Amino acid sequence: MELIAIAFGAIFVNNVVLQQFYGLCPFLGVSTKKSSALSMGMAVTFVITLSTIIAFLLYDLVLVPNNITYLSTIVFILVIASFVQLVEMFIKKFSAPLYSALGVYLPLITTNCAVLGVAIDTTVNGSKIFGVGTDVTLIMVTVYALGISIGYSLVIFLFSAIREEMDAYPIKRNWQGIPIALITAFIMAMVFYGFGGIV
Amino acid sequence: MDGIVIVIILALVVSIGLALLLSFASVALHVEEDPRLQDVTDLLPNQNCGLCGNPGCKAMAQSILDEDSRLSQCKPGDQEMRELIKEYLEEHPDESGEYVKVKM
Amino acid sequence: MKHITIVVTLSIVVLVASVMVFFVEAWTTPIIDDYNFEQANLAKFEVLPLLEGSDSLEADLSYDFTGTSITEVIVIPGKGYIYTAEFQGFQSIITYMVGFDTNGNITGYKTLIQGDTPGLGAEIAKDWYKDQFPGVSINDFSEIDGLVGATITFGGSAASLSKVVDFHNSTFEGVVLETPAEKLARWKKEITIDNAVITDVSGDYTLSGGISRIEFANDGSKDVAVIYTVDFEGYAGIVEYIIALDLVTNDVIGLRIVTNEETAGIGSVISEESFQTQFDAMLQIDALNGNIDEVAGSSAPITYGALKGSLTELINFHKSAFEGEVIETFNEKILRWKNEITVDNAIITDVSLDYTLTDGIYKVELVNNGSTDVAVIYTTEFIGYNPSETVVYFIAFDLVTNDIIGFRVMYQSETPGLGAKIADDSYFVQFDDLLQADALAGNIDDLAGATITTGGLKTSLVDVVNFHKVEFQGEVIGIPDPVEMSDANLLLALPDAVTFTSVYGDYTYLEDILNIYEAKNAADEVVGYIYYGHVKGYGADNIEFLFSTDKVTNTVEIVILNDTQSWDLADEYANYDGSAGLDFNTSTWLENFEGTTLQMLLTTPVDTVAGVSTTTGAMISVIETIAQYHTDESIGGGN
Amino acid sequence: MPRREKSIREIFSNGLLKQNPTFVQFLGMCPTLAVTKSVESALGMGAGVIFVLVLSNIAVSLVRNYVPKEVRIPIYIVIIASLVTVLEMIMKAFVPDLAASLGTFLSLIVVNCLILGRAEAFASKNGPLKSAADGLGMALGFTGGIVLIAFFRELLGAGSITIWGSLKLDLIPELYQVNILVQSAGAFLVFGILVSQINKYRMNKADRNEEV
Repeated sequence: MELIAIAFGAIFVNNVVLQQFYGLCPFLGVSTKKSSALSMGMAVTFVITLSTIIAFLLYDLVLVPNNITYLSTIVFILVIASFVQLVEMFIKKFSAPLYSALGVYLPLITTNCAVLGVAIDTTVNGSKIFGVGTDVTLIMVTVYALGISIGYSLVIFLFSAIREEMDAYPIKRNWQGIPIALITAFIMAMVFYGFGGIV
Repeated sequence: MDGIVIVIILALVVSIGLALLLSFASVALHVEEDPRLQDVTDLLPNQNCGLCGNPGCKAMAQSILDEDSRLSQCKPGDQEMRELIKEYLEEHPDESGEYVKVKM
Repeated sequence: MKHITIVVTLSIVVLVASVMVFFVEAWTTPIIDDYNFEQANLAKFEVLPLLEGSDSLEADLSYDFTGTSITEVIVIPGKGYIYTAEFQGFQSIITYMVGFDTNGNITGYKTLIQGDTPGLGAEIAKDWYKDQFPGVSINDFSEIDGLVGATITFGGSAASLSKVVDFHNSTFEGVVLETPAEKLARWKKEITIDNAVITDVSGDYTLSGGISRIEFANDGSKDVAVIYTVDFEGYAGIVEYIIALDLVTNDVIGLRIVTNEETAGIGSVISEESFQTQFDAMLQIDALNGNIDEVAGSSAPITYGALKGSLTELINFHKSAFEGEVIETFNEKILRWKNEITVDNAIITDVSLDYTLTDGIYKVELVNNGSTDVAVIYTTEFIGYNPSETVVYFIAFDLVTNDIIGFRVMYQSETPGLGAKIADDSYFVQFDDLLQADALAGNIDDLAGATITTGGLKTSLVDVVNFHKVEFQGEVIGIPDPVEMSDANLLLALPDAVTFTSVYGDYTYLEDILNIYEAKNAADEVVGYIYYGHVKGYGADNIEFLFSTDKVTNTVEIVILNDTQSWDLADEYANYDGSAGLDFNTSTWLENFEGTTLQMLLTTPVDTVAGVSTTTGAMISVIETIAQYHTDESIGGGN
Repeated sequence: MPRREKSIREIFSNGLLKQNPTFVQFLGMCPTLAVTKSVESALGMGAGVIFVLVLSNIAVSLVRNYVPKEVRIPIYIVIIASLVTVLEMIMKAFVPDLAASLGTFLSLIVVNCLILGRAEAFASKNGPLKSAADGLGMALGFTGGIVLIAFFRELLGAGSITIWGSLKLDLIPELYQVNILVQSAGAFLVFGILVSQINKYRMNKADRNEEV
């Protein structure tokens, strides 16, 4: 039950894009086509989930016992960046279709603040996500990371579908592109406010 | 003095480990590709912001080589960048001698 | 070589970066700690103004704060306590400090760290909020106002403070935090007497009306009070309460709401102390009648209504269980009523089997006063406005005057406020002394707006009065004299006859038959019988007809005498020549009967005609009745 | 054709206006939207970005010739991350309220695409002085951008501008405040409108230049 609440909160209520403003650049950028939005969603799910697990284990097993949590940011970003780079090389080497569907999105995600944001939120700021005094477990962290990823994928896919539709309509020159996308995101964010009432 | 020892050990373990991993991976997992791809990528801002609609700068470079994207789609890139890429591509044909038609 | 470069470069950079961070950390940590300490101490003076520079502000580390969100407590002997705690606001974790004096009042509140929305959650750090706290009791800070629109942050603040207070009370006030069972035990003593010995006696009673437990409170020598545990269904959920009644005065001593699942702020208000205190020493009659004060400004009619209903049931239970008062069962009430409307201590004997009951009357009872039968009670029913349920009532007649001496409605489901009023005492009164003639004439109150119900009652009364007249006044009712019919018409039915003599007086009266004629020919031989009958057709039209049996040809004949609308219509249909779909095959329907014999009529039913089935059906029914009558009464040999 | 080397002044003003990171390049949008609930937060974030970007540009520029391609990104990121960590500790030590209100986004300066972007696009190709100028210009442009957004959001949403607790301008009575603007969603709206208006200005200007 608790896990369901965590997942629901992560997907809808604290939606990573619309509420927490993580990962906005690719959200606005790679959302002009549904297919690329879908790939982006998958890539983000893969990277966020694995990075968060890695970060949580590093934090719990290395940083906290040695009392060097102030190195969290450096260690996390270094490990995540290297990890993503490795995965990208690996995919590129062994599967061309997978590379074009997923791999090319990976470097973009290295510097996506959602990845580091979720890693930091679930460890250093764990009490903010899971409540003060909660004993945070790996399974909670994984569920949260998955929820965040699903929330990201959901929103970017919906957003790309809207943007594809919008292409058919004339928009004033100065509103084309980013401005109208921002207004659309505004309306979506308002819609997602509704989920706040549920938990 | 314990603190700094731990920090140094950790820094060394992590960095040596990752560096070895990455450097060997770059050899073991090396893939032959159009040399112009890396060059164009390097000319792009490499901010990997995705605002051009392509997933990252490398993908944008590929897209430019494929004549799918316009240089102006790159939001962080300035006029200077666009000119540099155009110049580069005008000077570098592919293996069969064909030139990329650059869309500004 | 290249690998080595990579490893070395990365290592150097990481090493330099880490060491730099390490030294910056070593440099800033004391500053951060100092700053936090400084801030915290500034805040301490603010939240506990009694502090003096000489007081030790060492945090007391000997307490276990698990599950409280408290991060620190400082005890300043004789002056008070300073707590630091944190809670989740809308967008940030909010850390605050609160001071309590030794009398259990809040001395000050200060938000130390917050990162909430300006204008909303961030208002928690503003003066208007914290200025509300000084002087407020730690056990009731409900009057502290939050900010509408920032309920997560301000609600979180109140919830966190509650936890701090719970910790404080359990740690420093010597009040051990009660388990629910302990609280209940304390309450039971509060609403009875101190040191009461509580004994569960539920097993000795048959529990009903939501009562789940009955206990006695004993003062050491005798039982002084009884405590009921009762629940009822409110608006949103179950409410359980305990209530104590004094065993001497039988008044309420006190009440506590134990569980309350009602809507917060609406139905939940009954849990407020101010609501519960009114039950201290409340008169039993007030509890019975639901004379309770509702919490000012609250609108929870369903919750209050359910509570009142539960109290009424409870008091009635108590009355029957402890005051010897018998709460009547339905049958007991009926018996009491029957005594009320006749004589006290009446001996009532059911004599229904001695009579042929008709017209809804289903019970006849004789009332004996010990020596003679003085009255008769009829129980009967009729249909009022509600077509699916009958109204059942009984009515008593004096056996001397044969007037009505009483009336009660046993069961009704008429419209509340309209037809249902016939079950009111005020309506019964008029029957206490009602002349038979008035009942027959329907001289009773028409309830405004419920004339269908009272109309039904009037018809039913006529039936009962007539029944009474026949059975108890020896009156023959409703057997009118035979109705004469002209020979000219009779001839239409039996053309062979010459003389017609009415013989109806020799046979049993039947409502359908107006007269019976014996027909003779010139030789004075009986040639047949003619029944002059009538029947209600469609729309209650009266159709008169002659029905003859010819002794010679052994056949029957029907002649319709009058010309009412329904028969015309039926006749028109009936003359239809019998195309497909109509269930008769001669050219006119009446010819169905022509040439048939009495026996055929009784064994082979004639079909009705679709479209005029009411009229033709009635005709068939009455003719069959007459045919049966003719056989049963053996008129002219029954042939 | 030979390209004229840009002067330091040009590099600086390029980031500040012509290639403004907030409104033209759309870099670092996450903090742009997240910390613009109040002008004070925006200023704090701006200061942080100035600090990190200038120093990271200088550092990257200094090591640029010694970094192997394979570990370029990890190295840049480590440099930035350590600077951010330092910044975080310094802010916690000296401006703790501000550090709390910036929350995770202080740490997330690490992945602010602006910083890594400038490291890759400029500092890795230019000397320390020019890199510093570029960093300062970009960071100031970024600060200006987010302060502008925050100004509108706080003014219209909360009715007042509060800076460092003491400087407070009460401008709009409660009745006329548009609360949604200080909520998360409002950031999109304000940013979208501002971008469209700046686009309009730039396009008009470009049109005029063409006519001339």
